[in-house]
Amino acid sequence: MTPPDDLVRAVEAVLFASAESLTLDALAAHVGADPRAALGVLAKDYAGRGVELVRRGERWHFQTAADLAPLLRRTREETRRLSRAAVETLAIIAYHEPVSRAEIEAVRGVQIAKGTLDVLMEAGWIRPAGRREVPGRPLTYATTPGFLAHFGLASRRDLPGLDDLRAAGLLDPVDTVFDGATERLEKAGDSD
Amino acid sequence: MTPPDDLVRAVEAVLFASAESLTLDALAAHVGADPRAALGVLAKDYAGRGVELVRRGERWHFQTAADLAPLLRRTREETRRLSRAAVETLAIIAYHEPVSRAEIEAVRGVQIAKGTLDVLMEAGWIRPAGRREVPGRPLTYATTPGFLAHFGLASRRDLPGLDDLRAAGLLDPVDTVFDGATERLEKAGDSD
Amino acid sequence: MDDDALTVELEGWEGPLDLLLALARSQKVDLRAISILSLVEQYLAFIEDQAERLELAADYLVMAAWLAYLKSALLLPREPEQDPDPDELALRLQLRLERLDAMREAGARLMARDRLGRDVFRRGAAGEGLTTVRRTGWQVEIFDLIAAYGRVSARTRPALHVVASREVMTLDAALARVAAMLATRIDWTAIERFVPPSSTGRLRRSALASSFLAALELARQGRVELDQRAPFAPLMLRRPRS
Repeated sequence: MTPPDDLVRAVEAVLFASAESLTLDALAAHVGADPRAALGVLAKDYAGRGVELVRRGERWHFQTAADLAPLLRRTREETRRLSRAAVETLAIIAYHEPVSRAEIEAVRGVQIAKGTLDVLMEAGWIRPAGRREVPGRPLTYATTPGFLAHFGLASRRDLPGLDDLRAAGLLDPVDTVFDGATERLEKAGDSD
Repeated sequence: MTPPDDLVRAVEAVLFASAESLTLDALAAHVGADPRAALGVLAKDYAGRGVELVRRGERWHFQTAADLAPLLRRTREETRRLSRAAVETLAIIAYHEPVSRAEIEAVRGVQIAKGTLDVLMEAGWIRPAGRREVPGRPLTYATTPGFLAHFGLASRRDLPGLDDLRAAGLLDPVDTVFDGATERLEKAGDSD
Repeated sequence: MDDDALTVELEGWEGPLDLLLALARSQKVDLRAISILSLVEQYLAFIEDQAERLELAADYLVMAAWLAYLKSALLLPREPEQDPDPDELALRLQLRLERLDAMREAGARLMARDRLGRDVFRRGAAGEGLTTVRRTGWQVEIFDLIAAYGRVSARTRPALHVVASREVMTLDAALARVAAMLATRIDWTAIERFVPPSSTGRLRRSALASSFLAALELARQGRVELDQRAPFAPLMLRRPRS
């Protein structure tokens, strides 16, 4: 690595010392200058090393290179497995956000069990994202910066297959026609 | 900058991710090889950067460069308006110093809340100015050079006197209707 | 069709849609090319099979009823105006299965990513950390200070309330006096004559004003006649002639 200039060193030290991912604003507040150019230099300096500079949403942090996972995982406990319901719910929120509980249930075809959203919220991956201005004003959910950081996404646009799913119409507003199957039966005579 | 070899990357990542500094043995156990040569490379790579490889006794770890420590501590200035009570208290101290708490209360006609003098002291505008040699030996307060600096005063004598205040209309009681007789009486009483 | 899928009990599925998706997948074709009719038949067969062994959850039964309806609609000769169109409904069911399948796969792909804390790691040591020291800059201007002192001074300066003692003749007194005097006067008399002769200065002006008001009041009651020939001419009073 070439010896960096003062600003690069400063940004490097602040990012290294921080327990959290940092926004550009937070970085600027610490180093007293626009950190963007320095971040570019650092990203290049650390590319291919055992530690890398990554951007997650609007935040930056250092983390170990992914290919070294086997080496490091040895000392770590496997993170607790999420239930299938939680994984699906998280995926639905990530790909559809902001999305209401009823909409999640419409995709999965079952009610959300009590703890499912709690688990995802406790993990810091989802958050309430305001109410939808429709009858009942349902609360909606969206993902957090912590979600991007945990799953190594630079932004929601990096969600795997997002564009394909959207092109296939699989992310369109959820059609709740099957939700009330009985309702449907009763209404079978009525027009849509 | 040359991309480091696998062993250097491994040692780098293990040291970065470890919660504590690591001995050569511990490093070797993680990376499956003698880490000494890799440590030498890393020490050189990181020399002069914002983060440095440090050896303490037999243990190695990364830490931020010592000269950057001040950057890690950020001072945030918040501007707030001084409360009315605090401004009045400060004004009384400025006009009457040195003055005890009881005297301030006598002039204001109201008790001083606990935090008021603390706020003024924290702002660096007043200081304890000795005890008065009367029963109870009350502490007195006076203004500081910081007070003069903040208000752009060369000395306390630059504070406008009562006559100036009156001329500026600042002594007019807000709620009193003057009648000619009262006004005359006041003027008679005030003239020196 | 996978025979195992048929023998697994319902608890294995999270609702009828999950079961339908499992059955659809067991056809081992692209979900888009799936035969909805055969899928419906599988589901109904499965539910019948289960019904002998355990109590079916309501939502499975509701779905079964709905699928039975769909099946008959798909098989029966088409009425031109049939609403809802059974093909449309079949298509929606298919889309719904695709959606759930897509989300299930997306979830699996998310979980398989290099995850922070499992595959990639942040700095392990608590490290130096970043600290923020908060300092309050108090905002106050010299004017605020001076105005505050003016306010305090004005507020706490001994307040003097002086009521100048002033002799007045009240309206009541004037009424009594004017009325009494009228009783003894027959001719026109100027109003000044009704004022007590001893009053001077401010008291006299007060007495005159009160007497004037008394005269107006007595006139209203018909107890006096007033006469004035010109503006500012003497105001004359006399007892009414009855």
